[in-house]
Amino acid sequence: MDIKKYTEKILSALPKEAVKSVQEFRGQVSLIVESERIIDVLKLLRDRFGFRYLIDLTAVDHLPNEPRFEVVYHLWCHAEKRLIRVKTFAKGEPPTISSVVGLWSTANWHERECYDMFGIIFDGHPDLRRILLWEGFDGHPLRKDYPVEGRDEKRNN
Amino acid sequence: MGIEQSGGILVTTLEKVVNWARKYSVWPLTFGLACCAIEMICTAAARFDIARFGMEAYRPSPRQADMMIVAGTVTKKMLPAVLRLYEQMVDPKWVMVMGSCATSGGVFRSYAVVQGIDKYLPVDVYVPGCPPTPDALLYGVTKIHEKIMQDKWLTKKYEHIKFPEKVKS
Amino acid sequence: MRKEIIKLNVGPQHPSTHGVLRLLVELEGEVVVSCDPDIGYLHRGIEKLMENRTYHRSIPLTERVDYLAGAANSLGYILAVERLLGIEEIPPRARYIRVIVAELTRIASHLFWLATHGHDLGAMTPLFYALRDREVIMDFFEKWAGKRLFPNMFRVGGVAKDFPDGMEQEIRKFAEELPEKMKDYETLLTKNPIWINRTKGVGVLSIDEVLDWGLSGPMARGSGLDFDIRKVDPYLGYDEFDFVVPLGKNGDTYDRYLIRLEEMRQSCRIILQALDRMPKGDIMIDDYKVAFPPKEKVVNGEYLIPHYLLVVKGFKTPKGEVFHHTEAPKGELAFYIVSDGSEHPYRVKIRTPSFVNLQVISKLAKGRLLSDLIALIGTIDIVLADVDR
Amino acid sequence: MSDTLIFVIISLIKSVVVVALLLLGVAIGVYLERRILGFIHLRYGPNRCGPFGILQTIADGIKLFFKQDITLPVTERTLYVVAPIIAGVTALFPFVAIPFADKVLPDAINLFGRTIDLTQYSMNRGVIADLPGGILFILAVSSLSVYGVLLAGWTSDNKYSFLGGVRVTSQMLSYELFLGVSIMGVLMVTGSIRMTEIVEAQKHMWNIVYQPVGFILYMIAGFAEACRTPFDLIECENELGSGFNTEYSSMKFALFYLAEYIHIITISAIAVTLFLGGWQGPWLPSGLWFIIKVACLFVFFIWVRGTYPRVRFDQLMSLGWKYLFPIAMANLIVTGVCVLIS
Repeated sequence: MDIKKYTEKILSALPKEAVKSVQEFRGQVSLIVESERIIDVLKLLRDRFGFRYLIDLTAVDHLPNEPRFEVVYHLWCHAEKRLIRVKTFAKGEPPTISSVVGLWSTANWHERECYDMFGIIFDGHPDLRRILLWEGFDGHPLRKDYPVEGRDEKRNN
Repeated sequence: MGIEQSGGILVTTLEKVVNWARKYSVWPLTFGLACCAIEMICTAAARFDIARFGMEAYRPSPRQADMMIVAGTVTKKMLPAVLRLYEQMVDPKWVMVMGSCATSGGVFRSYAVVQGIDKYLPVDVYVPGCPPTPDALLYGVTKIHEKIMQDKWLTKKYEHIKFPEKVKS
Repeated sequence: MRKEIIKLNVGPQHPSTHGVLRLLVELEGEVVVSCDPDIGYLHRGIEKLMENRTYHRSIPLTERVDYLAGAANSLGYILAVERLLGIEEIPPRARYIRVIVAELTRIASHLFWLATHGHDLGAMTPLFYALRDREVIMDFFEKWAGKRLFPNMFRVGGVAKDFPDGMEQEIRKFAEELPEKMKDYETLLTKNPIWINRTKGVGVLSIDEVLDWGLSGPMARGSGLDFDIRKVDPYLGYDEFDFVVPLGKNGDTYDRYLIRLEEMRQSCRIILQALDRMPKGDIMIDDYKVAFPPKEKVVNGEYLIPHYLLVVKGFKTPKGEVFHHTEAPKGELAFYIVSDGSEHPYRVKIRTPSFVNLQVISKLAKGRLLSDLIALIGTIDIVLADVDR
Repeated sequence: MSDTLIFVIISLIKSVVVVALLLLGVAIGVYLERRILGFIHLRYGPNRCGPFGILQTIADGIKLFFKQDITLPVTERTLYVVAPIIAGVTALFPFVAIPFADKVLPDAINLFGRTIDLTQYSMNRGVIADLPGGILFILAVSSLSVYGVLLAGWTSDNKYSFLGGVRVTSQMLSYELFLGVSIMGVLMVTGSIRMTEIVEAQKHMWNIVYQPVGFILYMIAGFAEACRTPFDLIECENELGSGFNTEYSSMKFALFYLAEYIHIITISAIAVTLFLGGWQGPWLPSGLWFIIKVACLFVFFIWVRGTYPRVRFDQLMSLGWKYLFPIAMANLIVTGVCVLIS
């Protein structure tokens, strides 16, 4: 089954209003999903289509645009050997989105990293604190408005 | 006015003997930070064999170590631990900086990396490279040996330091 | 009797945390009640640095992510960039060189894992034997690239340099001899009753747990999950090679140990096959908008200007986003690159295997002894730069 | 001048000689260990310091002597300082009763016109004190050394040291017992607990022939008693950092280091005395035979260190109590039956 047909099959099963659009680039499909429905979509993909392996969870900062933070999930289906990318936006200030730790335990550290690096709040995360940087670090370094060399360069060095 | 006894043959001989002993018994701290630690382990392994210099006794406890090889990137999160380890070591102690990250931050000029550990620690020998080869590390070891042999810890004179004649109240 | 819990701080400087991992362990006697890893002591901000560099200038940074398998990391990155650019085909010789180097890196990484894992459990000698064999690979890299750990020779569209004369024979000799030399480890460890006691039944994972925790690499295959990206999503033409993906049954430390040993043998097979099929010829595509022209031709203005532009400005990529995963020695290594059409990547996410695999330790260590915790750190096969990036 | 004073002087001289030999033995032993481990690991080992690196241990010793000696502000300061001394001194005790040579002095000497019979108290023999209950004395004092380690672990105010101390206590307690049982067979065969008599009883045949199981059991227990690989759980650097001696530096650490190696020599010496015929041997002088045999066992300790991984703590305990102790008891019963029948 080629990628287009497979995507259509998935789309037909997903709730219509949940999926905003579908992108395809270099043979990889991205589903852009409403942030309120992200848990439903991921659960459906996991339970019905066998995307049981959450490869990666990350975020992208589109600074001038609004909503600013895009959260990206990469899922892998072991049975079909297929990759799918699900994207959504974290809205609000601070940006908030529901946590998927209930679906995959592996999301725990991924979400903590996203919180650490972007300041995205994952609603329902059991233990949301900084993971790579220390408590008390000023700012979220992977945001586009954070300088590479750090804000407190003079003070810290 | 300081220690100004020039010391006889006894003192200088003792100094030489102790320096000789220290030279051949530099026990490094088991302490690796990043990529350079791998090359440090390779130096300890069969081919380069740092044991020839009596240095295979890597001590896990800083109390018993003589030399700290800062092998790898020091991040700002790790810096307090590094400093603490240095303070826990007992005198006499030496610090060898291995690799460009620890020397100057190297390629990682970012918000998380300390741009050179020499801002915080008194460094004896720098070994450049990213990572330095084991040969380079061994060369650094011989430089440490030279430094130890020239260490006038017993006969050092402090005449050049001028103390005030009278401290005014 | 009053029970008291000891809070033990393992690391960040500890001989067996493989670097600067810190584990906050709560002990009841010798039994681990809870184990909370504290990572980030080697967080160097590589992802942020890459956003401000051209695509080519990021290659050395990616090699320093997993410093035990540097070439495997830059390979993953290069493949992701090539996918972003839409380069489908590179010259076959370059492809085989990439395969050989990737597999040599896998062997080197596994040998180092064997060395440290054995040393963690108190066996000193495997450390020296394994590093002896690893030195041969380091020699190959030094001869080829001038650098031992990080060859830094993969470029977009090929490799920067061909193997020097005679090196193919040397690699063949090494790949033929390594399975023989590995018998030393078998006699020292595989059948050693103490080793079996220390590793069997320690850190058992079922397939469901593997999927739940998102594990990959030998951690997943140890539990019997048939997941090797070289097989399920082939890249670099791995589907043309004949090799077996070893799978475990019990999902414990001993199975993972056997799997990594077997993977080294399989890597030797792949290397031999690649050497057999390797043709002579180009090692770089001739699209000088993205690929470096050959060094000896750069004196000529026709090649000098694209070379200059590539070095100084880099190349532009189409707008879009790609995700490419490869089978690194420690598991699934994935690069997710978002491009806004400029010379710099807009966002690079490195999905490193150690980061994901490490978080299962708090689950595995619970209720085990302190000594088992050390064995678990070894069996997960982490590299702290890989965890923290 | 009474005979007693002469005896005291002779004993003192012997003690000084034994201690000097032991310290020399430790120096050579450490050097040997590093070289032999190097040989096992396909590398050189120390070879820069003096010819073939022979002066390596001396350099280490001088360096440790001239290193800063810190005393941490711990709660039990006295015990913290005393612990290494206990460890270092008690390690020497068992050698009081171990016969290291046949006759080192004539039967009688003529001093100030008086003939003194040196066969009294075995003064002419190569043993500091030929105690009637020699082996019991050795068993008693060798278990004292655990106090040094235990106190060090407890008073260091360091959790790693503490865990090391806890481990050493339980390890010693369980293996002390079974060490005692494993040598009981020898005592049955010999019919004596005086060390010199045990050695002399092996004139024609070594005890290892009658007690092979006992010897193996004794060696396993010995490895545990000396805290060597595969039972070096108290200071295994991969788990506990440096173990009980984490907070000790300079000479305090050197004393622990010394005690560890004297322990190995003691364990080897007891094994030689009980099972391998002590100083008995043809052609060469008896003292030399003793040293050769001890050295061989010492090398065996190093060889095992280069070969085996480390056992886990619970496995160590279950190995001792569930397997080795019953075997030792069975060995004891079988020996008893054999002795009764013959």
